[in-house]
Amino acid sequence: MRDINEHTAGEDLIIKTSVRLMVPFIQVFGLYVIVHGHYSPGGGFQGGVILGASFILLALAFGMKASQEYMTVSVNAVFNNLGPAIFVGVGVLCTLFGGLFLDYSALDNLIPLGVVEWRSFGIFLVEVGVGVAVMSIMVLLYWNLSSGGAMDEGL
Amino acid sequence: MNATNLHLFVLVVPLLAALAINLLGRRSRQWIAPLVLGSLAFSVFGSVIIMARVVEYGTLRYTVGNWQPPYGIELVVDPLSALMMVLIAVVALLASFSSLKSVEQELPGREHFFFTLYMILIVGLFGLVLTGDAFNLYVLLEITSITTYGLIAMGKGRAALSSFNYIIMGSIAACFYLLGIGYIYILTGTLNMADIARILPTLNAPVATATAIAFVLVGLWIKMAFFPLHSWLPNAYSQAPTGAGTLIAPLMTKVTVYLMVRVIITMYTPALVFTHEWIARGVVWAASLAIICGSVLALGQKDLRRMLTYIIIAEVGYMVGGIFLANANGLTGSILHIVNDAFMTLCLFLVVAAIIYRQGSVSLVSLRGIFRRMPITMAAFTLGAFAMIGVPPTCGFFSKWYLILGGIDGGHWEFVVALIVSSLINAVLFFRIIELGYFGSLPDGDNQEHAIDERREAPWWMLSPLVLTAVILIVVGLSTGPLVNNVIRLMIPVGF
Amino acid sequence: MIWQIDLMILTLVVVCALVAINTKDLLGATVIFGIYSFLMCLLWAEMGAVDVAFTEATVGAGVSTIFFIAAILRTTRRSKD
Amino acid sequence: MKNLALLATLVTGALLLYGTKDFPAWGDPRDPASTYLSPYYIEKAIEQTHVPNIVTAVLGDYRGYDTMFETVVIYCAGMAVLSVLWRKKEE
Amino acid sequence: MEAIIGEVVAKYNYWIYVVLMMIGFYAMIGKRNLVKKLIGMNIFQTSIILFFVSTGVKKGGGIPIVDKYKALASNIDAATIVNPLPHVLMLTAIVVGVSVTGVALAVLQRIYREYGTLEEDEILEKLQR
Amino acid sequence: MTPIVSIWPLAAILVSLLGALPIILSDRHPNLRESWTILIALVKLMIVASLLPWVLEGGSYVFTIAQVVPGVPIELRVDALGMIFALVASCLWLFTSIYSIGYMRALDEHAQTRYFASFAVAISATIGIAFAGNLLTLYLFYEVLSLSTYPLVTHKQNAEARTSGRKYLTYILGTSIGLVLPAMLITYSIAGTLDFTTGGILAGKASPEILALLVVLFLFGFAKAGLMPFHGWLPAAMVAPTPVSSFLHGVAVVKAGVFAIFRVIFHILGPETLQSADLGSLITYIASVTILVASLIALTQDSMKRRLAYSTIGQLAYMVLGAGMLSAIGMLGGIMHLAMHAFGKITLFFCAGAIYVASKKKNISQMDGLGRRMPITYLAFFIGSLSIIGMPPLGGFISKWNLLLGAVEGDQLVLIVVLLVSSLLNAAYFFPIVYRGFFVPATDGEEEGIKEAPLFCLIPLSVTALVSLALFFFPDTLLRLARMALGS
Repeated sequence: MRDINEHTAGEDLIIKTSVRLMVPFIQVFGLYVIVHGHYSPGGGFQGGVILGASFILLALAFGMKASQEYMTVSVNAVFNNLGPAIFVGVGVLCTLFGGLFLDYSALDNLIPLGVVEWRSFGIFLVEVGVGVAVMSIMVLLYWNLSSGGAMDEGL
Repeated sequence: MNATNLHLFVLVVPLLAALAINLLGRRSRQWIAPLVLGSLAFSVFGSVIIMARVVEYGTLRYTVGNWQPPYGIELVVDPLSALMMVLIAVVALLASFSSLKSVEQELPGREHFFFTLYMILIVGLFGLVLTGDAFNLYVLLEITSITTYGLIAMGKGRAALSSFNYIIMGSIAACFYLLGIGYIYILTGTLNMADIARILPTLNAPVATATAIAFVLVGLWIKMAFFPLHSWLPNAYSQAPTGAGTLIAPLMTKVTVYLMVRVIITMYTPALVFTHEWIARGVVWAASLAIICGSVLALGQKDLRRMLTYIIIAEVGYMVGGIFLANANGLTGSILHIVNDAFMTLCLFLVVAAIIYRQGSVSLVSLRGIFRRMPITMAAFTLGAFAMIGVPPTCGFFSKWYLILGGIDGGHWEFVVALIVSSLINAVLFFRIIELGYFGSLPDGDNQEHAIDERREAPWWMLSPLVLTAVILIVVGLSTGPLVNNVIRLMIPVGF
Repeated sequence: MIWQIDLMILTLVVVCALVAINTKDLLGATVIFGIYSFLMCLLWAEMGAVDVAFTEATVGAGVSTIFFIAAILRTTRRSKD
Repeated sequence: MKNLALLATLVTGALLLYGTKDFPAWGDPRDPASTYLSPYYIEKAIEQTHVPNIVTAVLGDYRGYDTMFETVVIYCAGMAVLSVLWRKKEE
Repeated sequence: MEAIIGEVVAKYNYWIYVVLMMIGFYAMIGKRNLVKKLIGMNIFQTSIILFFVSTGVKKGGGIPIVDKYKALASNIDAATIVNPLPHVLMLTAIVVGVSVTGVALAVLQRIYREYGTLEEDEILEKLQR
Repeated sequence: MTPIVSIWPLAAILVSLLGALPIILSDRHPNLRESWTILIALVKLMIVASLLPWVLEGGSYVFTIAQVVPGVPIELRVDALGMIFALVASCLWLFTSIYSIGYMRALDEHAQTRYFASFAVAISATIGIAFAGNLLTLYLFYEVLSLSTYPLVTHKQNAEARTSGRKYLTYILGTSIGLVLPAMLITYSIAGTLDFTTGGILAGKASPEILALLVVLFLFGFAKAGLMPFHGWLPAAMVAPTPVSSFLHGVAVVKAGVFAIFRVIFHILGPETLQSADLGSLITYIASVTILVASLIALTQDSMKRRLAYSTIGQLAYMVLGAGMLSAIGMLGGIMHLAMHAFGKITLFFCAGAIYVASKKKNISQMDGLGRRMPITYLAFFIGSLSIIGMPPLGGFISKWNLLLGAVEGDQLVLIVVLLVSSLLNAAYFFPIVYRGFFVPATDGEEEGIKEAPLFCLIPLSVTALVSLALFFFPDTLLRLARMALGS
């Protein structure tokens, strides 16, 4: 059962190299999906999952410790909370500027961009929040599930 | 802060607090208590104001994102949901005092996780009572479920297994609910509850409507552990960490019952749900069975906490039965019992928490002579027990009053008998414990060992909410009249 | 929408579901479940639900399967039914 | 036990199928689901939000409250897993 | 007979969804292996998602992404585009599903740590002892 | 006359309820604690007495505590019937408090604080029952009384006390929840109110079958009245310390049951309604059986307190019998007996306690020759027993005479026989005690050291004996109240 876990560094060069090559592209694609959610399929969730998957791929190929050099546990913790906080924060901000909760058009009072444009931009802001949350949580879930909660060794 | 957004802030503040607890609590435990208590105090304050406003001006409707319903999601604060908000806020605040202490003892190092989940559970409960959208309800139901899974699984030993069973049952429940909503959606094309209530009676689709109602109700019944579907509850509630139990036990089933009331009254309209008299009659029979079985099963338990969980099952029978009596008194009784049972359960679970904090166990054997060691705790326990039995003027009596009256009005004598029998069984259950605690470890009746049991009350941190809850039991009981006239009466649909 | 393809995918989906819950090797079951998710995602894409399909592709067939595999490798592949 | 499960499954399935009796035919553009809310979204979403992907518009704005809680669900899952699997670090 | 066949053909995907739902439901309550229960749960959820997505389908409808400028210039005919609302709902449902799965898998590991097995009957046996 | 809204009825209840607090707080200082007890008893008696004049003039006081159920607030109402009970209870509480001090100290009992505190709560509940303005309020205080007496019954904390406590609760709680509660709700469901109204609230609203059901439910439901077969708790409860037995199980608790039955018959079901449904005989037969059987059992008891307990059961049934006659004179006799029996029986119990304190003897067969050592106690006992039997010139005669008149007036031969036979039986189980005390010489020399009980015990029992005597000569106030209670 544990034979898969016992990979040591340097054994599977092809995987490592290809992962190293792919991960940046995956990440860019993830960002693209988040940002381009307005115009094509995708959005915060999908992009977040893709971003998270890139880190999971790193962890799979190089071990958990290595992946935690790209995103440390404490940074991950901050991201965990930052994501929902962005979403809720945008909502609260709307109420502070005289609108109802999550009524992005109210933010026009903050920076006048135009009511409809603010709606569009508000959706974007919110999607970023979702993306951050989903990415970090997916990584967190993987770390925990694959290490039984210790978050030190991977599969 | 804009006053119209207040009820949203009741929900958002604990949510932000949850995030803050997670972030700051990691660094130092010092942050947790002020954040939890502060945000919940705000919620209590806010919900009381909302309650006052609703009673004065009538139902508040709020459209999130300023999109008119049914296009956007609507939040509806009618007297019933305002009442539930106050209930949740008060119970959560009282429970959190005790939880802070017991979590410190039971789950050192995991306090910030615990309280993050704890606060989000409260947020989810607030959301559930506020929302006027059927799908939003599903999402919030899942929030409360997931947090509850997590909280329960944090317990020791068998807790993980109980939690897993709960996950399976909870998922089935949620899926059933979602299926029912799907059927409703395909028939009406809308998800707004008021809208559904408007459209549904005009449709000519009896079978699909009935299926939808059935699935939503069965989903909720699983969630509230209505009798034949109750098997997950006793293990889950009795093995959860003590701090989680004090919050989950009083609120989860009660809020689910509230949802059932909401679904029946404002989504499906009573006319549709109670079309077939034999169905309502069957549910009342099932409820009577639930009451009797819950009580009898409670008799067989050797642990106070487990015993209480079975009593919860019986109490669910009270409430479901009361609603399906399909008359004004029954419905009033059910809604009143939601409030009363929440406080009664809170009181008893706070007692459990206090005892566990001091002696680690609430098995009946370990309760011998407890009156001498923890007199104040046990005085509160006695009050809670009286409320459960239904001794006036504690609140438990008055909801039972309405329920029995509803049973008499509707000619449901089986329900009346079940209620009375369960009161009697409750009396046996609780006096067994009171007797144990009172007579102590003196099998042969000599009283020489008085001095050995020294007094060891739980810390004030746990004791004061307990005493307060015990007082609330009587206060709520005595204010039944205003409660019914100003709040619950307004919710009884016409034609009842 | 071409109903032949539609029907074929639907049949395959049912077959995958049946195989997934009846495979004795949990790892195998999980992989088949991944295939099931992917077929589902095709189905939805074909029904015009591109966003749902995209999400299912990333979440259901991707991350969810990885979680399953991670958990199974931490525990056991054995299953009696 | 297995028979009971099978029975429950069959009953549920039969009930669900029976319930579809009253449904409009599949894919009918005139069924209530497609004529009540969705035209509003399809016709107004772009005008009101300038987002061509209607799903994103509805997700992020019209039903943004749902989406917020969806994020919270994910967040809860993360925290729940963390707390459930947590063990002391000295292992 | 004709009517029945007509009915079946018109709603065949509801049949499929019910069949999938039954498979999932059976796995959840009938299977003894905990992972199998979870797989069943996921199948159940996807079947519901399939059901919802089906409700949004319009014969000959396009995907709910349109050209912004064309849309602003002239009104879109709602009948040519599939219903986006179920898609939105199901995005949420998928996320909820994966969250529950994640938590369940974590709990599963705790159970394995405790009992060394994932078979329900073996666990119960251990509890008896 | 319109009722006066006044807080004094509530004050009468609260004074002892809140009084329990200083009693608990002065746990460590027995003298202070007992001073509190006496003080509270005095204040309470004064409050109750201050309400008397206005009631005698035909007025009443009301006070609404809380609106709980539509049409049924938690409400206090002081009327003539309630006044009788409240007067008797608060008056006797004072004596009992004094007696308790003597008794408890002489025996050096444990947990005295709990004892006095529970006692205070119990008396509050008793006054609450007396002043209850409707059935719900009465039920409320009835339950409080049941629960607050539980610690008193199980005071000894041994196995016997435990069993008795269990029995006590089973009977009292079981019947009140199982029988009274549904009966009350059925009544409410029919009448829409539970207010005590002269002539009843069910007139013309309920069918005879429902009425019969209600009669049975109420009669047995108020098991504190000890009607057979729900009498078993009373002999069992005699394990309690004697002051408890005397006050609670001679006066407050049992009379609360009878009082509740009175209330139900007079003010809920209504005598006329019952008469027209011909249910009076049902009540009288149940009562008659209880009278005879209880008296016969009393004859066979050797334990002093148990004999008194069975005597109480019999006497309680007299009161129910009076009410069940449904004629003015019979009901008058019932109400009068409630007061007269209270003074007589408490004297007997006080004496039993005094004998126990002085000699540690519980059984009648051991009490030979004690009368010569304790003449005052035995004299008081003699007076009390005469009053219970119904001999002139004692209070009991008045009530029994009225009962007999009622039976004669109603041409109910059976009842006349029952009354006469049971009086003979009463005499048969009381006189031997007195006879043994005075005329049978002590068997051995162990009586040497015995002398009268402490003054704290002796004074109350003498006073109550004298009151029994006095009530024969000055029954006017009571009679007037009783007549007013009957609305004539």
